[in-house]
Amino acid sequence: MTPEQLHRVIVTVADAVIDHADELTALDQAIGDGDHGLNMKRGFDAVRADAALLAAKPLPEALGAIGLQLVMKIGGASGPLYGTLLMAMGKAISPDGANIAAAFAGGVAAVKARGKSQPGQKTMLDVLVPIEAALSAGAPDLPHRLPAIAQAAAEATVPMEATRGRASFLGARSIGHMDPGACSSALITAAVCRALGD
Amino acid sequence: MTPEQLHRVIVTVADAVIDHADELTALDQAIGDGDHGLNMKRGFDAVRADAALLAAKPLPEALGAIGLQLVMKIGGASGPLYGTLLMAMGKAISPDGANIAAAFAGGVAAVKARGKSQPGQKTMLDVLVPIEAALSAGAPDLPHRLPAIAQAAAEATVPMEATRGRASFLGARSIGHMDPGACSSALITAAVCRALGD
Amino acid sequence: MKKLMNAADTMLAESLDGFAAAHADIVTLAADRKFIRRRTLTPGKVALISGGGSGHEPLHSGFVGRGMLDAACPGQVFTSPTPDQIVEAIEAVDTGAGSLLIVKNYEGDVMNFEMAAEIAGDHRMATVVIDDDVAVPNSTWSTGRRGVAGTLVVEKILGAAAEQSMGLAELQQLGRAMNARTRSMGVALSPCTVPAAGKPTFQLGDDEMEVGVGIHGEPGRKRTRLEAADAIAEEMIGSIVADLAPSEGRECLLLVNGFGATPSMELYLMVNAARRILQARGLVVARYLTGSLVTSLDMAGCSLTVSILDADTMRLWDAPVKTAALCW
Amino acid sequence: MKKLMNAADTMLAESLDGFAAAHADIVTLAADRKFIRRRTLTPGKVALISGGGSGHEPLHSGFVGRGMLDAACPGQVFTSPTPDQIVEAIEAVDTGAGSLLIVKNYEGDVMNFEMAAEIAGDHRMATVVIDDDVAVPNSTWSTGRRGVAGTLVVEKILGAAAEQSMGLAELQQLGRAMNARTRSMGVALSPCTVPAAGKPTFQLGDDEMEVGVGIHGEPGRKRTRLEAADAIAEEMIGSIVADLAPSEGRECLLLVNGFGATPSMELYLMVNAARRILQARGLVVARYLTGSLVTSLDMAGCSLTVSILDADTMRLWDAPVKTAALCW
Ligand SMILES: Nc1ncnc2c1ncn2[C@@H]1O[C@H](COP(=O)(O)OP(=O)(O)O)[C@@H](O)[C@H]1O
Ligand SMILES: Nc1ncnc2c1ncn2[C@@H]1O[C@H](COP(=O)(O)OP(=O)(O)O)[C@@H](O)[C@H]1O
Ligand SMILES: [Mg+2]
Ligand SMILES: [Mg+2]
Ligand SMILES: [Mg+2]
Ligand SMILES: [Mg+2]
Repeated sequence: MTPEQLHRVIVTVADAVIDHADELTALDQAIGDGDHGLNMKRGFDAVRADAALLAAKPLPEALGAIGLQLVMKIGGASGPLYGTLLMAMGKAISPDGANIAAAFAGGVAAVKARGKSQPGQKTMLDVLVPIEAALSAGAPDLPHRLPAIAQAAAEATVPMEATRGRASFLGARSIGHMDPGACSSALITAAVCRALGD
Repeated sequence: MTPEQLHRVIVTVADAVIDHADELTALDQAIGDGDHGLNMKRGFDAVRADAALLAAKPLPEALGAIGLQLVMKIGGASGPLYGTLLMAMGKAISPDGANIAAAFAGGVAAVKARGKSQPGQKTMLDVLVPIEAALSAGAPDLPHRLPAIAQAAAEATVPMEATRGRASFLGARSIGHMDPGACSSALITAAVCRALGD
Repeated sequence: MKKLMNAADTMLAESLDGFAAAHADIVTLAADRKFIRRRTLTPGKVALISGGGSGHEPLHSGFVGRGMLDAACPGQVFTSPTPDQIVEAIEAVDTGAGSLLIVKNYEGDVMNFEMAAEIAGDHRMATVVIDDDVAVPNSTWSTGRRGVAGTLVVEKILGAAAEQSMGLAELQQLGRAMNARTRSMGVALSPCTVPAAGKPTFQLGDDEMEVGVGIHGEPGRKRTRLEAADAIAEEMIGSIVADLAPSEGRECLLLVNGFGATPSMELYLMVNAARRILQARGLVVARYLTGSLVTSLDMAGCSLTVSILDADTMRLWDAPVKTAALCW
Repeated sequence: MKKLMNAADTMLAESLDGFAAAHADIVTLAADRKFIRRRTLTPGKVALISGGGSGHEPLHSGFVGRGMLDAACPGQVFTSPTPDQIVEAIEAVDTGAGSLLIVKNYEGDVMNFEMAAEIAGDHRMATVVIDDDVAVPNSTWSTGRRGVAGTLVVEKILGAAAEQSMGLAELQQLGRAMNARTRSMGVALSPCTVPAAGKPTFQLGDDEMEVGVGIHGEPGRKRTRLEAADAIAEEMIGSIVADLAPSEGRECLLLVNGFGATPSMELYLMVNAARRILQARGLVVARYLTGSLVTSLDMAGCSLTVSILDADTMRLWDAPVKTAALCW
């Protein structure tokens, strides 16, 4: 990945999160504490401000730095989780990004460990795990198919009953709403693919 | 005045105050603290409960006892003022009530002293003083004319700017509302006349 | 109306019972709930007695205890207590050195305390009337200004002085002097609802505030669009300082008081705004007090109070106090 | 949204600055407002550190001081603090005896404190997680219960024990035991509004209440018509006591906590209701605490907390405390 490509990815993802912050907050108001969009925006505002510096780093360092930035800015549940995802990916990825599938799998494993969670619990993992599977399976048109996979996975959280995260406090009342973290994961996936596809 | 008459006066006045409590409270919400009806109702509930006992006393004692009852139950500004009015009247009145005009004048003087107030300040005195004047002037059909005098006097408080009582805190903003105490005085006047006229 | 209550006419009684149970180490509630008094009196000390309408809690019952009041008479909601309450309180807590009655300047309060003093005529008594609210113009030919949150400042300082054996006449003098050096002003963001009335005392639009509001929800100077906290603080401090006219470099106490429905985060934000404005005007904020201490039922908003302190009153302010609502 | 504020993104900072100025005798605010710490540390004492999202004031910053916390890390509104805040707090207040991290059971808080502990690995540390809210069913396969007002009880008791030189492992054990003996439940009469969101987190009808609400305005067990205070207290105490299953005649602490917009009169009315219900169930209410102490911004409503106390924990509860919000 060239620094230009990385820069485009960072900016596209940050803009997507920032633009959809209200939507994420609204989802979190329904089954959480109404701050997911605010949290993500705070994190990605900081990342976007540093985009040039971050993109200039080698890919492993860049991912680690973005992860740390997210941890230190987001707070809440999503900060440590997205931060852990990226920091773990940064540790595993090769400078050319060729082992993205393995690195992403490493990131998802780290998220599971950090969150003591599994797919099926109505969290971001319900999007991250299907993406991990698609990346492992591989396919030439993956960047075009991933957004739909992620979106379908996010939508699949609607009928779930949450057993992790704040929505779990609602029990059965969490059914019928999309998980905010699943939504942000799908959003970020789409933005990454868009930036790489351009 | 017979005990039956006195009983009828007490009950008619108490019922009038109790029935119009919401109206008095609404007036006090506009330019005071919204409790005049509640206060008056609390006082007259107590008086009404004791009506039989009170009516059995000679007139001077009865007025004094009603006044004390009002002082100890109403609180606020209206408690000491109506209480003082009746207690002073009780001290001055003859058992047959023949000197009602003089006794009432004594009561009004006591109210002025207690309230450090004068007519023209948008208070109950703006009703009590015209009644005092009408009583002093005397006339055979007074019980029929007094309610209209009192009502007109209460309405005359609408354009006044208050300089005493809570409404004075509003300055010019007190203009345009009837004074709650003036309204209750007119109400009580009408009830007394009604009871005596029956 | 949304309140944690059973019925409007038992609300005050139930709340007083809860208060007395919760603070049984400090206070006792008299028969018929006529007054709240210190559990233990100090013989020979002047008794400090206050009271007023309920709905301003913790004022006054929360300020009964060592270093502050000896008794507080709770009236009905927003209604002065009746003379019998005050007389019985005087009789219960006057240990021989006399009683100082601390009264907020509302005619209801003033007249009921006056009637009580007439009835309890064989006790030595003196009265201090508090009128710290600059939202209302001062004058001698009218009711004058309202007594609001500054009452707490005067009660604290007098409480400490009484504890240090100051006599009745001196206390009255100190109370009047403290009142003269204390000014407040309030702003409401939402109205309050008297339980028995069942509906709000006034109406405010979604973007409006009432500037100069009283602690009974009395309308204030004006109703305007809700402004930024800095602008609100500027207007309130401006009015207070104009009235106090303190000389440059004077030390003062800043009391930021919530009206009942104002969260702590907003009160401390106002502390920050007010202290910067006071400093810019050459005053030294030497002491702070922040909290919902002189409230107006469930009204949202706050008042700012500034008291000029000298070395003596600063010492009295700092003297220990142990009541349900104030402790240091 | 009606708040005393200048701008949503400076609100927390301004409020923290006001708090630090007002309580400069007790606390200092660290650079970049990362944490609030005691002005003076006690060398050799285990450091007690808590923190969490802001909007619950005075929790936790108001509980920093002698007899309670050494540091508190304020996150953004309703958002856990970040690991750097916690790491810097540990480094600032650990005087060698180690640090006890008191964390409310929200995954955000748990994970951020966990990451902090990983980063500050060279310090001795232990963690106590508070999960006292009976409105949420307990279980090991899910997030489990929320930490709410009971946090303050655990912080007070641990604070006293740490002051009396209890060691890190023992404190952790005591904290866990205290948490197991502490249960809470809340009810909301109105929603709260996160400043940055600008609109209420949930909607309630004019005659509705949310039973079992969380301190972030999280929906609770059910939404029903607003009931009388006695019925509300009965339901809350019923749930608490069913879960605690205390033996007859046990002594307990009753904490009646306002959520931010609840007037004192209503809180004490709830004290009165809850104490009668507890007594009827054979519990002895030996200690009371009443106030808006673990809040949810401008939410109206309250929570009830019951903690079973034995002779030791009673002594620790009674031990002196001097913080901005608690003092005895
Ligand atoms: N244990 C967990 N494992 C995986 N994801 C989680 C976990 N807990 C929370 N999440 C995710 O985090 C999202 C909430 O993030 P956010 O609102 O920013 O934090 P908070 O819940 O602390 O307010 C949830 O929608 C969910 O997707
Ligand atoms: N100084 C006074 N002199 C005469 N009447 C007064 C005075 N102060 C108040 N009032 C009367 O009392 C009425 C208010 O009574 P109420 O609402 O019961 O008491 P409060 O003002 O203490 O709430 C006013 O409307 C006015 O008529
Ligand atoms: Mg959230
Ligand atoms: Mg009134
Ligand atoms: Mg009144
Ligand atoms: Mg959150």
